[in-house]
Amino acid sequence: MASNNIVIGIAGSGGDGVISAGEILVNAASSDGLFVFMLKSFGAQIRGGESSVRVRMSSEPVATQGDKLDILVVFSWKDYLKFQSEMLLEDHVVILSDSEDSFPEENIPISANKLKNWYKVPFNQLATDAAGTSLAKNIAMLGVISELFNLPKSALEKSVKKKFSGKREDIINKNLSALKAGQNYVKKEIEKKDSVLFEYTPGDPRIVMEGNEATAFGALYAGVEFYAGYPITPSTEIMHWLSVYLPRYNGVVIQMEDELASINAVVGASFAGRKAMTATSGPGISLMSEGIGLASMAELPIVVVNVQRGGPSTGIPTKTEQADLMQAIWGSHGDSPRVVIAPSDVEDCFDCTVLAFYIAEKYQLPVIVLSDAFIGQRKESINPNRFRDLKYGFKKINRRITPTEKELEDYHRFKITKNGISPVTWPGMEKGMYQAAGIEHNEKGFPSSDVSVHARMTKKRWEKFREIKREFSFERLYGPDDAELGVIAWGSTKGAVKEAVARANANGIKVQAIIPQILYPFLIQPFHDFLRHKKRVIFVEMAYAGAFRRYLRGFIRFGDFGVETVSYRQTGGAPFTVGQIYDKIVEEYEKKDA
Amino acid sequence: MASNNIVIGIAGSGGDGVISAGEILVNAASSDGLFVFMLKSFGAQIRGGESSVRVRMSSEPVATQGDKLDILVVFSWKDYLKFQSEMLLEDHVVILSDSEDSFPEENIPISANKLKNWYKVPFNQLATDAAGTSLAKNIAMLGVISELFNLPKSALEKSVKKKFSGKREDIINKNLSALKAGQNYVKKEIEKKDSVLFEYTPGDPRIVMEGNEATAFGALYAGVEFYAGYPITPSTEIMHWLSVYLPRYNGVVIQMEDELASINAVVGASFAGRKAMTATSGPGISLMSEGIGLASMAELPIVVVNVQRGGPSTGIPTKTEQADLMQAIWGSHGDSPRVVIAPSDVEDCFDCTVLAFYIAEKYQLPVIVLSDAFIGQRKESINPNRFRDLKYGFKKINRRITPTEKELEDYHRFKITKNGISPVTWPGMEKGMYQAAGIEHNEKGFPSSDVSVHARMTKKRWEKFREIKREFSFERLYGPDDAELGVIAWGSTKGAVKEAVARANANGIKVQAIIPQILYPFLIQPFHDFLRHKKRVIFVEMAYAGAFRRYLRGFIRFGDFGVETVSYRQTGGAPFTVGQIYDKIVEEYEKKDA
Amino acid sequence: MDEVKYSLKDYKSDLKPIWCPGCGDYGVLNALMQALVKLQIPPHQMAIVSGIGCSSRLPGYLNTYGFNGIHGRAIPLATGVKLSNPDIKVIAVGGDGDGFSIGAGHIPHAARKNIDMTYIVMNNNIYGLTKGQASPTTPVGEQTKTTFYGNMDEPINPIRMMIAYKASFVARIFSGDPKNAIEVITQAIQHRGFSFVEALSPCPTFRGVEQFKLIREKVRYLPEDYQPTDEVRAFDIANDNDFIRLGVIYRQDRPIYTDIVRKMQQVSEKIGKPEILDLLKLFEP
Amino acid sequence: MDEVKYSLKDYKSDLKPIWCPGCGDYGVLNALMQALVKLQIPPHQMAIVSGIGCSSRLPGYLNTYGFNGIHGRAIPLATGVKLSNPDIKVIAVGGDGDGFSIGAGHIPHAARKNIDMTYIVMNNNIYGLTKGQASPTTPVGEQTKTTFYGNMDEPINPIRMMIAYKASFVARIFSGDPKNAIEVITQAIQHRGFSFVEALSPCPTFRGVEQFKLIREKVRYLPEDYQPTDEVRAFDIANDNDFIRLGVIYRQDRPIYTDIVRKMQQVSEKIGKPEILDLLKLFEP
Ligand SMILES: Cc1ncc(C[n+]2csc(CCOP(=O)(O)OP(=O)(O)O)c2C)c(N)n1
Ligand SMILES: Cc1ncc(C[n+]2csc(CCOP(=O)(O)OP(=O)(O)O)c2C)c(N)n1
Ligand code: SF4
Ligand code: SF4
Ligand SMILES: [Mg+2]
Ligand SMILES: [Mg+2]
Repeated sequence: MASNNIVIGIAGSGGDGVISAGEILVNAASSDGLFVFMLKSFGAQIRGGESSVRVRMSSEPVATQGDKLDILVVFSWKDYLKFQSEMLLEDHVVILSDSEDSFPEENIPISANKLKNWYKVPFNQLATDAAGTSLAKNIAMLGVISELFNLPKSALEKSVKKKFSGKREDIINKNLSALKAGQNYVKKEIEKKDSVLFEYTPGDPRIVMEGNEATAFGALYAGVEFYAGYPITPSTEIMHWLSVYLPRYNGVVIQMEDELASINAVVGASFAGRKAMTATSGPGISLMSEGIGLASMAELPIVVVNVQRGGPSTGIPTKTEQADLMQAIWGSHGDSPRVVIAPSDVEDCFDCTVLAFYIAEKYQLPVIVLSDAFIGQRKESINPNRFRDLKYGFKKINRRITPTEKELEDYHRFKITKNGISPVTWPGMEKGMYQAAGIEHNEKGFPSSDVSVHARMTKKRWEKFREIKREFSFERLYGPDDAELGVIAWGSTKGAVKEAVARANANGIKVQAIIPQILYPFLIQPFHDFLRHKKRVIFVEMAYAGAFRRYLRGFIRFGDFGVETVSYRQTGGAPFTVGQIYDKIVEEYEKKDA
Repeated sequence: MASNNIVIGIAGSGGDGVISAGEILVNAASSDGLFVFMLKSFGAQIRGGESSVRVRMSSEPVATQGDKLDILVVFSWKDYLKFQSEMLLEDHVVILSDSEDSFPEENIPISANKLKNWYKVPFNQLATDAAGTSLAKNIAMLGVISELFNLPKSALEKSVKKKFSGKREDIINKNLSALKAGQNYVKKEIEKKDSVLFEYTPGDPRIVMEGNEATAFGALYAGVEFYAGYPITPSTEIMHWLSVYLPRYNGVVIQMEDELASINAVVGASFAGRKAMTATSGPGISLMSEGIGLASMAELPIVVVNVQRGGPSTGIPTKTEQADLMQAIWGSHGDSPRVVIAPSDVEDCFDCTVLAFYIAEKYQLPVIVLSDAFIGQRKESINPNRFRDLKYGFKKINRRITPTEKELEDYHRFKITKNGISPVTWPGMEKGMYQAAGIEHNEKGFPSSDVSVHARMTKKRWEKFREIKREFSFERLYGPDDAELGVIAWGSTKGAVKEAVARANANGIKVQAIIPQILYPFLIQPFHDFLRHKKRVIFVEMAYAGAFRRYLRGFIRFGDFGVETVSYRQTGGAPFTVGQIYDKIVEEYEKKDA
Repeated sequence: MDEVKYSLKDYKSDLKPIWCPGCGDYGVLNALMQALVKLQIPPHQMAIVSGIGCSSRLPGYLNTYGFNGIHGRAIPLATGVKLSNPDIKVIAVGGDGDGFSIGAGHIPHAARKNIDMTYIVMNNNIYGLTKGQASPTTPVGEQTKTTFYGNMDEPINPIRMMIAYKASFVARIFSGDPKNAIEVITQAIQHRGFSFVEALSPCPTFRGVEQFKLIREKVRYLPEDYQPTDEVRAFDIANDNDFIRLGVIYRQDRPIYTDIVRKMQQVSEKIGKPEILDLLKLFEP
Repeated sequence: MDEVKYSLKDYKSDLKPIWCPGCGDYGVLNALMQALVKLQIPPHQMAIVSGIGCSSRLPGYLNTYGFNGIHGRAIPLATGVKLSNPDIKVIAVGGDGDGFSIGAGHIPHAARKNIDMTYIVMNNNIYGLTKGQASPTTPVGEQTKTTFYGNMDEPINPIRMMIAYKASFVARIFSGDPKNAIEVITQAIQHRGFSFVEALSPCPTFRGVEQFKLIREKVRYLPEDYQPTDEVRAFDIANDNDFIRLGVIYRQDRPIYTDIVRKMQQVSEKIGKPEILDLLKLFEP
């Protein structure tokens, strides 16, 4: 079977080099210009536990990891078992397993028809023979599959070299030998069955990024100057990355003692005039709720990234979920305005972070970027040129507005203006001294518990929303406008929704999806437009309680459009498959005449 | 003007004994069986600042503080000015001011027609002459007004005695003399104008409680055994009260270092089998969001009282607001079930706290009691017999269910059951050892990051909601069922809504209000019943962002009932007046044919 | 303690530790279990409470009541348990990050209140579970995932802090010295009051296998004549400049919180303990 | 400091303090303003940062940049300000509750990192703003709104804690001794690094007017020959058994955080500082 779209899964133990193999594969494919998507998955053990990787490569754009594997590589069946539910197999799957694995064959929980293309390969042996160490078995494996399935071969060689660059020459060579040995093994031992054969034409190289890297890079691009944070899975890569690169641009990265300290340091930095941010996840974001409210009240721009994970409480730190939406919007006590933006893929992590700084600085309020583990920790290949001409480009993200000389003569830091935005000073500016405060205050910044002051200042703080709603709209629609069936989703479910919608329309099932980027304030017009032809809408979210559904209904009177709504949701952990969404679309589509 | 319903306001400085006077008045009225409502208000200064009190007394039940004052007592006009917006005056108002106050008459910001009944009384002089100290001027003042307006006189004497009980005999006598002196002053100096005259028949004495006291008392009644907290206005009285009385019943009250510690200590105590609670406000509740999520995950009963105050951030600690609703429901990261209950007056603080323990223990989850400063810190007179026969009476609030001997043989702490409730053990029980955890876990309690375990356990934790929705309903309706205009409100706005609805119906404006007590899970049936005849509904809330409106719309498809909705809201600080709500009702009523 | 009712296997749970090979926490777990065998505390009379971290997984490996709470809050969680049931032996455990970074604000208060619990911090000078960031005890200069240019923060000295907090029992053990560790943990659990044990517990995965050796070289027992009752002397010897001292560095006997609470309850009861509804009298006008 | 450019009125804001008559915080405010006059720090080059409490109102009474933040977080807030602009003089102020109770977790970290700021805690042994509950420095036995049966918690010793934290400047003043207070605050602000000043600042409203007298009786200056450079000696003299010592109890010169950060930035820049978009190279496969 020839294919320009292939999904490869690899499972093994810590020492098997599963993740490295996946990365080399991704790099090779990307340097040949392919579209690549890579997901990692680990057990709870820090070292030596099971790990798996899934790589999808295609000559067409891909939006998901692919529902099922075309190729499965198993270093150890015992480890594979831990991932079985996450690694479903196509019927035509080709399986390669380590011939030295002693796992009893009769216990392999895979149906016979899927086992028909099963090769047992002596990965260890190949590595030891070629490289003198079984450590190279992952490379030998890459040799095997590249030969067997026609994966990018010369690019693979380049990627192996790059992987070991900085190492001794002979190490590089040994690994190259292992690669070769794998390829030769196929040529010699395996009578090529073209059950799966990858076909593609190389193109311009693409770059490879993880979502968290894209977020960190986006922050740097937007001119972040101060980062304070506390490590927490699955967000820490953002801090790791910035701690290397931000100091180069005179920025500061500080690891604080906890998230309370982080958010308050960020607010302090913003008070001092800096573009400031933090990133965290679940428990950390809960701890930050008070500090985020402080930024609302003191009208200081801050960017807070929440890379969502499985909850509640400590939950499942390494897995994904979308259950923090309402908390992002309403999570602090009091009427505390903040903007919430949700990236939907790796590129969008970059875009949303840049946008977050733009909005935070312009409107002087906290902006929450609601990412999740699924996008934060996966790799995607990206066209490097897309960064060259961006709407909220570097030059366009100005710092918050400062007062004129004249305004400084009788400076009112919290001056009530039409759009709620007032010019701001910071320490060091000769005029314009003022007191920032979390306590209610008047336009001057002096504390006040006067009821009418509270009313006026609250209104002022929320007026910004009106302006934001004027400034932004969005158009993230997939499928024909006149479809009567609609899908509304957000964040990382975009990929599966997009592919499912495409598949459905290809199959004559008319459906359209809409995926907002700015979630709060609620930009209603695009939804109203979207609903014009709809009769039935499916809400898709990766969370049990159905907060997204409630949220949408709180703002959109679906009844007025005569639209029936259906909630499709599941708890987090494993992201939706395209098939799940597709089936739901078909199910609801068929109801349309019922 | 004869009246059986009178509103008295008193304003002065710290040393003037304004609050004491109000309390004595309240006690006197209550011991004569009157219905009483008292609100205090202070400036930001801790000592010596301005303070005011407003006492409403009536021989009919009262639900609010009364919109305007029938009687205003001013010890110092300067202080009164600070409260002017909170102390509106009836046109027939009678004003008594200290004749020694040097405030320039022309600066008194009260329209001439209201100043027509203005007496300048030498309060100081009366006190010094009768009691030898100007400290008794507040008592002299009580003498004056009791004589002038026919307030409960012998009860007042009793209350003065009680106030100073424990003091030296001569102090009591001096104060009684001051009271007399005030009364004699009126007889001698004031030609009685019956512009306002209070008329009533004494009845059985009523007791006097503040909302926070009622909450604390409710907790004790429900069998609370452990309280950990951190002081914060306007909730601290709950802790003050319990720290005196809980130890008597072998309970523990501990002041922790912060709210993070408080909530975790409460969770620890619950793990140890105790009925445990904490109380806090705004900033404190934000800090507790992580810990509340832990209780959701570990399925441990806890009660958290949030006495809401003005926000966001530090906001206005001494004033009321209703802007924490969505945070109560969605404030922790992840899908974290908790029940939210809102008391609507002082008695209801008691009832809701008792109910909170009932639900928490039965369903093993956190219950948030969403009170606010307006109910927490006001005094109301209450029929003491109402506590004798209560639905969730003492005996009925069982502790959480424990496993049977048989279940202990292979104990699964988090056993999946039909209603999500599993029997629970605690340290000290010989069998039944288990690990509680904030991390996702299987039925045994062992950590698991398995996607299907997460799905099953999440479902289990939320199944409880289904059962709660089955167990509870509510019927808090005011006005005729067939009214086409409706009002939906919650919490402390009940009083004003209730009186406004009564007034409207009395004036031929048909309107019905509904006030839920359990806010989350959402008990939908009563609303559906309520909406049957409605054409238009007003949402009333004391918060700017309109969270309650969004919340209701998230659950109720008003469109399906053909119901128009209108949001009526204002920022916190001063509670709604009856007049405001009434006017809104009229306004919307008149639109009905538009 | 004549009869040995409980043996090691009674304290061991069905969970197999998932710590890395060579992790110091194995040694601490073993020492703790040995101490429990020595003390013969009935498993159901114990609550082992922790925060989040590799080390905080320890409660799961014991067959007692346990609570794997949230990051940094083991101490208040343990406080709630202890005050609710003074008969339960409460042991809080966790890492250097859990205790001294995010949890730092709780320790002084449990210590000064002398809440009767044992607190064992497995100090590996790193954040293990989150895969290698600097902790408050990471040495200056060290490169970690968050300190690319070398850690710049002066590490804390936990022992000195505890002495300043008036903790009534302050000790240090090394996971590589089981004999001493068992002995000290035993004493810590026996101590009435807040007892703190810093367990040097290497993390070969993120601090390298040398960490074990480096610690081994630097640890010393206390001088033979050392008396752990003088707080100033204790503060002095805890300086860590030349050696890292193992053993009980400071101890003091003073009233424990639960005893004081009990006394307070008795005083309070004497004032009067009416039927709850009779308290309504308090609200009579 | 020849030219006196800024006088008291330049540092005074338009807000009139609303502290109670006799509150110790007046004295601290005055001493601070006098110190600023001595140091002639331009008001716009200063940020006074606080938490919540009566004492935390202080920034509002000064005509500088100020931030009245949230309860317990003055130190991290101040850290953010300082690291963002090392030229700004940052002074954090607050109460004993704000600093030692809810804020306790932040102090060790600002201290060990030696973040260049001055932290003045107005210790009145009570929660003033919330109207009289026990604080971490309330004496044992005291009746407060939350300790009806008398406070049972051993108070902390802030000076000892700070020394254990490696704070590089640790001092104590008394609001009733302005001369010493001005001198010590001046030194604290001049100190490069984290300087801590405990200001004994009575609360007549909730601790009674005697508090002032009791403190007056117990305070003593340090011995004439006292050298504040030996941490063990400092820890010893901070015992508070007989006297409460006023003055600079400990000081040490060590690198400050912002200098280290600057150095790190320089090292980092040397590695390379390409145009931001050129960093895309990092992601090439
Ligand atoms: C509120 C919160 N912040 C951050 C985390 C992420 N986190 C989990 S464990 C840990 C630190 C672990 O270090 P340590 O306490 O020293 O334990 P070790 O793993 O080294 O034994 C962190 C930062 C969390 N779970 N919760
Ligand atoms: C998170 C949070 N918890 C509690 C409070 C309430 N609160 C305000 S000030 C204060 C303590 C004040 O004591 P202290 O810091 O000693 O200052 P003082 O008033 O005595 O000067 C408390 C508990 C708050 N504002 N925020
Ligand atoms: S990462 Fe370190 S601390 Fe964690 S289990 Fe492995 S060796 Fe132990
Ligand atoms: S309450 Fe105490 S600390 Fe607060 S202003 Fe008054 S005297 Fe000062
Ligand atoms: Mg550690
Ligand atoms: Mg104080």
